[in-house]
Amino acid sequence: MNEPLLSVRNLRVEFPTRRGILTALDGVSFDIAAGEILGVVGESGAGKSITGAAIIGLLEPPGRIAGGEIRLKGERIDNLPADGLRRIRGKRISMVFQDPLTALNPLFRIGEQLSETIQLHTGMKPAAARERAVALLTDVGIPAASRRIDAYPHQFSGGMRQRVVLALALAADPELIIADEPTTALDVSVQAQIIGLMKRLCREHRVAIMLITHDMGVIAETADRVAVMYAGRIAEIGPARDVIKNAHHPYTQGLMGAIPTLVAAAGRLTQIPGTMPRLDAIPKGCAFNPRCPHTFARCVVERPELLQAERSRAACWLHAKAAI
Amino acid sequence: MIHHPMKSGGVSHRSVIHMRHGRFALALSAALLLATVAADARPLKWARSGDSLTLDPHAQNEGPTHALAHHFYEPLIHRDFQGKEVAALAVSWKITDDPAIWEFKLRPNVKFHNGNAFDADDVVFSLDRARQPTSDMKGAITSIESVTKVDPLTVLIKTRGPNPLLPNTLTDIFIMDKEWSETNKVQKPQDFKNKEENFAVRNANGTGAFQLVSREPDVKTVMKRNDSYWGIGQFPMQITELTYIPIKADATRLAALLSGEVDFVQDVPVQDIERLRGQQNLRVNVGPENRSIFFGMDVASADLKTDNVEGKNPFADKRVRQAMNMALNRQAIQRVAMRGQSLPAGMIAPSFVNGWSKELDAFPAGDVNAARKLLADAGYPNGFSITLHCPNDRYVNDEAICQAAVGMWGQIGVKVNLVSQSKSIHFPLIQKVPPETEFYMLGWGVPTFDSEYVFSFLYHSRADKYGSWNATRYANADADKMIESLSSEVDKAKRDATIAKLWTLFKEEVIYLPVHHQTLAYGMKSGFDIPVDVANQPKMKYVSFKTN
Amino acid sequence: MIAHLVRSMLQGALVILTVGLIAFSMFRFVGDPVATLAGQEATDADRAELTERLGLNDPFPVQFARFLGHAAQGDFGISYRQARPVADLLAERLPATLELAVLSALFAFVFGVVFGVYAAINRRGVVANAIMVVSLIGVSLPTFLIGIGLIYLFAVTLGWLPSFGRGDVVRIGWWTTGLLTESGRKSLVLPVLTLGFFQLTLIMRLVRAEMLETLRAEYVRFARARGLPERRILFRHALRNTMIPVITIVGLQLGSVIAFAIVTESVFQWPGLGALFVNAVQFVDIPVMAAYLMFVAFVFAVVNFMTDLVYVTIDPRLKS
Amino acid sequence: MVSQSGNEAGGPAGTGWLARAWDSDVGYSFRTSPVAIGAAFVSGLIILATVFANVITPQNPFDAATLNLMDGFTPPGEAGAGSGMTFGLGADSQGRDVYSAILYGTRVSLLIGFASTVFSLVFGVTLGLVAGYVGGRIEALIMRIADIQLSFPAILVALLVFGVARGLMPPSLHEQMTFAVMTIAIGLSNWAQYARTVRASTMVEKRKEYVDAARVIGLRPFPVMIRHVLPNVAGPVLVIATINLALAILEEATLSFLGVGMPPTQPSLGTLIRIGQQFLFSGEWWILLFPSLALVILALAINLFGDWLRDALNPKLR
Amino acid sequence: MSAETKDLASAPLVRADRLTCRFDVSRPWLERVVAGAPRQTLTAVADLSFEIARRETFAFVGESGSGKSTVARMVVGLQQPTSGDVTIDGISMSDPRSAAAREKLRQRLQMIFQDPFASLNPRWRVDRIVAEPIRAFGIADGAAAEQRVAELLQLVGLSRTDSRKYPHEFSGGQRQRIAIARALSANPEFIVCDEPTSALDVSVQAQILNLMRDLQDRLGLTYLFISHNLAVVRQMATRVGVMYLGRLVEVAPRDELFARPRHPYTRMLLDAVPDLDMVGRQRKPVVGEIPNPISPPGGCSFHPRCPLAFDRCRTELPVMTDSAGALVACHAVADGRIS
Repeated sequence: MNEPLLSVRNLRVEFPTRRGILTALDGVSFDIAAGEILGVVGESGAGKSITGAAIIGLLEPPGRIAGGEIRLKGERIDNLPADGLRRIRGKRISMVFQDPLTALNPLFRIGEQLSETIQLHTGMKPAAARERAVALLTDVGIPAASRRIDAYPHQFSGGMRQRVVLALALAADPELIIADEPTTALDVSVQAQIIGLMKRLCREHRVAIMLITHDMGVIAETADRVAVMYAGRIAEIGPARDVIKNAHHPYTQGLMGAIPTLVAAAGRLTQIPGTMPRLDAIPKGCAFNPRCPHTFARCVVERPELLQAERSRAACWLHAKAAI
Repeated sequence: MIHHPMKSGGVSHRSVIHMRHGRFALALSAALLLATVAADARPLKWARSGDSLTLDPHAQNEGPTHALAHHFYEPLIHRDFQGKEVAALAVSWKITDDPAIWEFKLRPNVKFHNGNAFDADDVVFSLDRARQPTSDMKGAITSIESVTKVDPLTVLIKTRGPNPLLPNTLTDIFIMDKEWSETNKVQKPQDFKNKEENFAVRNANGTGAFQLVSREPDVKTVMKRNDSYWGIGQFPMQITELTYIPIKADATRLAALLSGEVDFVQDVPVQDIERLRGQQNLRVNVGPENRSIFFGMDVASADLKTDNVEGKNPFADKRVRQAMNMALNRQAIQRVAMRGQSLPAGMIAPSFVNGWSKELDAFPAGDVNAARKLLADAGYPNGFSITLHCPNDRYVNDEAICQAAVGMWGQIGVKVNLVSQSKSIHFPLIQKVPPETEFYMLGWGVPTFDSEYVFSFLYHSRADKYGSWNATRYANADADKMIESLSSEVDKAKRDATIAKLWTLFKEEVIYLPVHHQTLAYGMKSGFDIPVDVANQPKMKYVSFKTN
Repeated sequence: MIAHLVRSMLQGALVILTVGLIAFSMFRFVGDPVATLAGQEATDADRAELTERLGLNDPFPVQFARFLGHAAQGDFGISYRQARPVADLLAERLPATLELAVLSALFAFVFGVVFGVYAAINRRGVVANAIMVVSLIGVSLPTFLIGIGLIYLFAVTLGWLPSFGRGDVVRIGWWTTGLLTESGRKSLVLPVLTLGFFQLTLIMRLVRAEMLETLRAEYVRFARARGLPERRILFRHALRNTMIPVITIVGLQLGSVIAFAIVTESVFQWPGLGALFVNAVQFVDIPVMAAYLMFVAFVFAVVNFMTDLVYVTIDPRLKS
Repeated sequence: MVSQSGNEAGGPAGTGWLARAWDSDVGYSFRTSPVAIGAAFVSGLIILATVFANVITPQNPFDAATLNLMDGFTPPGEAGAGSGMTFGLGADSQGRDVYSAILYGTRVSLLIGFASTVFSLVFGVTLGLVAGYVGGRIEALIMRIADIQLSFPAILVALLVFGVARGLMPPSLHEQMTFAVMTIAIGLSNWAQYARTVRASTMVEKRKEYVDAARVIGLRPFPVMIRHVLPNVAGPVLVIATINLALAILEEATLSFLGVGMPPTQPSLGTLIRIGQQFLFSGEWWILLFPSLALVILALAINLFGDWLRDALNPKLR
Repeated sequence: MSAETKDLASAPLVRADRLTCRFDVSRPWLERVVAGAPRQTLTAVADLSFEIARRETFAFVGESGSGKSTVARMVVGLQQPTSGDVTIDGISMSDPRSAAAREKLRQRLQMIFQDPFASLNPRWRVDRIVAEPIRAFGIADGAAAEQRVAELLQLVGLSRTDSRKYPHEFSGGQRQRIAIARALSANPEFIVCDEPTSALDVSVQAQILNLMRDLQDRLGLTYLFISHNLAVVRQMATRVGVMYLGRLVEVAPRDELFARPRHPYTRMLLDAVPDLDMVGRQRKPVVGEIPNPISPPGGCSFHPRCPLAFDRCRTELPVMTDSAGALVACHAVADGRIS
């Protein structure tokens, strides 16, 4: 197997607060292959966005990487100096945020923001950068790009703005795009367009996407593989179809049952009792054990590693039995 | 409008000056000596707390206004630092055979700043101008009936009845150029009260020792030496350029002197005199001013509004007034509030005023117990309360004096509520008819150097021409008659006897509570030695500087 | 955009009108103009005649309109105290105040922005915290104490700078300036520092707060995510966005520097409008108070309009 | 986000409000900020000292009868020439104990500060609430007036109110009315800030659904404003009030310094400084220095506290 | 009498008649004058009529800007309709003559909001929040109110000790439970739910949706349910109305709508929903975005995005017509060009 594009090993992120150190991410490991779309799902507070921010080196202070390593094509990037990390950002790893309304600087023309990024990472001359900017805008589906390039962000609609943001993310032909809830702020019909666009871009540009979302539906449509996060840990990771249709972790199972769909019987929804623990009160052992219908002694004392379960891997002792 | 308390023109046909500080005389003679040597010349920056109100010489009868005007314009007769009359534009004057007519011989070869020659026409014009309805000086020369030219250098002034004091009244009546006035349409003085403005308000064309260069009201007025002044050779005239700068804040004014930005400060705050004296390069001259500070109270009304006594006026009882007088510890005020810069007083006239005597100026020592007893005798064993009105921007430390006095009266049980405010609000309370104050502070200068001036304004019952500053409601028909008799009395001995009698009466009655005679302090660079002018109108042509 | 500017102008006009109404009401109802003008000796007939001549019998709106008409021509009547046309008084003192105010504003703005940006970028740094503490002391020190302190230090103790007034001024037309002479420039230093210090602390704190706000904006994060150098993010992206609210408020501040000059002018005996106003308040010289008020309103309107002009050129959202 | 979950960590339920406040984020921020503790301590100390001024001072400086003029200008730590009592911080020109005068003067300054702050707070918050909640023309009118007011610096407005009040009142009343006039003058010059802030917060709050929830059950606008909106705009109001208190004290001092404030018989700190300034050059430094220090320390303590409060109540800054 | 009562019982609880709501979104007067722009109005809701039967859950679904929340606000009286009227149990929500009756009606009517962080007053304790309607309607006071609050909290799955806490001490789902408790405190029979779960995580959403259904069964509630999430609507509703740009385009019983969507917009919406069953599949892209509601296209406002649009659609507004168990406003359906 060739080397993954991105490799995250035992990533640990901490937030020192007045009530002690909160561990936002604990032992998170996963890979992303080149050109692959990895969906990262989980409920709010599960640590999805922090994972993304940690990879690109934009953790909000006082958050800090406290352990583990992140490698981009085998090269460690989690301990790079600020400037080294900056050179990777935008050039090799880009990021797309949830709200296209606030992600663009309102005082600069679209073209200026694009050219700025292109020139910075490619060293192109302004004229060439502008040409490339127009091409990028056309590529992400902005009609009359050569004219619209001189418009300001407020002159675009929400969907168009998210396209511009995508164009910006693509400006330097990155290898990986971290898309943090890119469709959440959009309407369903526009959401579908952006999902389609991202899939196409991933294919055509050979760019890997780490798609962070809480919407299983979006993952189902887009991702090749899915990582399900719970309380700062990965509960289950595997091919999208397996995770969705044949979940191995009780949490994933509960989650899937809780999602109302357009086809299943509209009876009572499966219900996971309780709520996700706060970061200052993560239970010992398996973080999910107080809510899990299958909890047994080991779950309360020992934390499960990701264990192979068919084609997926799940952090659940239920699958350890199989291994033994 | 408030004139008299601010007026500081001091006139004396007697020139009774007590030289308290011998070195003034020395300095002056030294200055005169130096003048003849005609040493080098230099500019002088002169700071004072307030500005002149107008340059129109007849529009305002006010001390600081006259002080500045004396540098551009000249009267027929003016006074030197000691208050001695000196011939200015007149060289001699005498009463003619008609005792109601004076003859003035004018100074020849005098030119106005614009080059016009000075002659009798200008005098006639100016004296007429000063008597116009809009003039503020008309009150000072009401006795003049007419002025006529005899020849270019002689004028006759006819008075309403004999007036031996006429020259004394002319010392602040400035002579303007008739032709210039007509050209610039300023034949009438500026009507200050009705907010008029004319050419003469911002421009000046006199015969004075200094010529106006520029003027920014409340900012500065720049003058240069008049090199064709008639008095060159007679006066030191060493100031080449004179800049007059009003600086209101005490500290800033002092800072300006300390940092050398100004050369001369006309009103040094008393508390800073010592510090200035300690400065190597600075000099402070102090001297008495022709002004006394006192409290007045309503001695006649049946009831007072601001007291807490129902249906009675405590001040109507002489014992109360005596008690108040006794409670006033004048020495303490002099020592602490005035830092020694005052002369505690028993009468409202400084020593150089005709009628002054050591006995009259004596005052009771502060005696709280005696005062308490007097109050108890009068039926106020627990005192009473009353409101005192006080100015806070007119006299030296006026507010502090009032505060101190309030404390002293408090010690005998009289609770005084102090209301201190600007002179522009304070004086109308006194001048209004009927007065709007029952207890107040006032200061009085005696420009004629004669007690009559004090009596007619402060003691005569309020009537027509008299008693306009008497807010005590004191009315004594006999005394009124005696006061009125003074103006027509030609026999000096008889007149002085009347004055003495009046002073004794008023002192006995304790109509006012005199505090002290005010002292002035001038601060300057040690290169200068400008003595205190009794009228507080220093004339810079007299100033020279030493080259030590 | 034009609409924006027209609105700004109308707003200015509204301010002037409102302040005019206050000024006029003061003129008309505070202190009796007839009593003040007629003097104590006037007879009832004199008063009636004066009342008629001054138009005080006309309906209020007519009087107000006339007042505004006169004000527009620079006629504010005669000072009760100085007996000179108020307009002359204002014109005479205008250069002093404007020179002081503009220089202070410039001083406050330049240093305020520099320190503010610095304090925002190095939020937890020692120097930044020191700046913030100094700024708080600055806010807690009344202007007059600063003035007194500076005078004591620089004028009295060290004798480097003059303690009062404008020094020598050069007259250019009706304008007088202290910038062309050495003593004039020296005289400006302490008042400008005194007046500017308070404004500086205000602007600095404002810039810091706005900068911090901007630095939390999503587009700054996005700019970082695009790998833009920190300098570029701070000084191109963040600073420009920071300046929009800052300019608005600084614009308002600059307008009020003129009025803030009141205290400074009193301490330094600066021959400006503020000192004139303080005197007018003490002597209840209503025409001067009214005129000064109108003047400040006018300055406010003008500065506000210019601020909007700058604003419009910076913010593209206002252009469409 | 993680940082938010920190906020959710509430203290134990059912304890007293003090314990809860102590345990809250603001309380924590207070406990860990030496500056805030120091500022609160100093402010509290000064306020306590002024409240008990008549107990802990050797003299009542407002009672002229107890002053001995001969004590005037006694330097710090020396015995007065008149009464023989020792003046820790010296005596002023009237023989007034500077220490007593500072405490009584601070009392006056604080009283005017508090009174005017309450005045502008009530005035501004009411107008701001009405403007924000009612909207429309009333809002436009109130906010335009606030804009105009804000474009005129407080000191100018205060001077103006002062001048107008003097013009309207008979001169004999000036002295008695000074306290009220000062309070109103300073109060009127500061209300607009409250109105602006409260309006902005009200507009945010009134769009929140808890207001809708109250309206659904038929509550009238007034109770909604008072019960629901007002408590939720209290935070910023508190910050402004704290900083305004310092500002009002400084404003009072400035007015008194300019000679339009408290009379010297009932001196506030500003009046004391004005009096003391006369002795700046004469060597009696204590008359100026100590009241100035008192003023600056008081204002600084309140400002520091307000500054901390502003940061503590602003969740974005954490 | 009994016959009438029976009539009333079978009559719809809520009836909306030609509801229209317009907002003036014109730029300020001056800017209009300078730019020569006309007054602009946003028609949030146009000519909307529907009925809700007792004990049913009627849902409105649509994208943002479709006006569904405005409908909810008009139904509870938070927003006055520009024209048209809502009558609840025969009482008009806007007729001034029924003011007194409306005050009584308020007690029978409640609302649950979208954002559980904003819908609870952060300065109030839970007991005060929950008891507010009880006190406002004078139902109970003092200990009785306390007792009622405790019951309600237990009813929605919270503990009675929670009543002394403040909202910030709860998670989003718990807060929404508190909001439900408040809505139930005055024993309403009709509750308007405006996106009650869209701010919640899926697992919590399931809890809340289940709770709401349980409560409906136990208390015989009638819901008006607003959501943009078709799956949630399908989970909750008995009948569904689809809104587009302020108008109803289709009303149908739940199963009918999801099994056989008629209106092209309904179809497009259903197609666009990312669904768990779509794993790995490619879908046909949706075209266009929602037009600016200030200047909606003439005729059928969906025509620019409609694959079936023809000339009539551009000029003529389609009316609601019955189409085999569903009401649809579409020319193509009316003309029988699609089934």
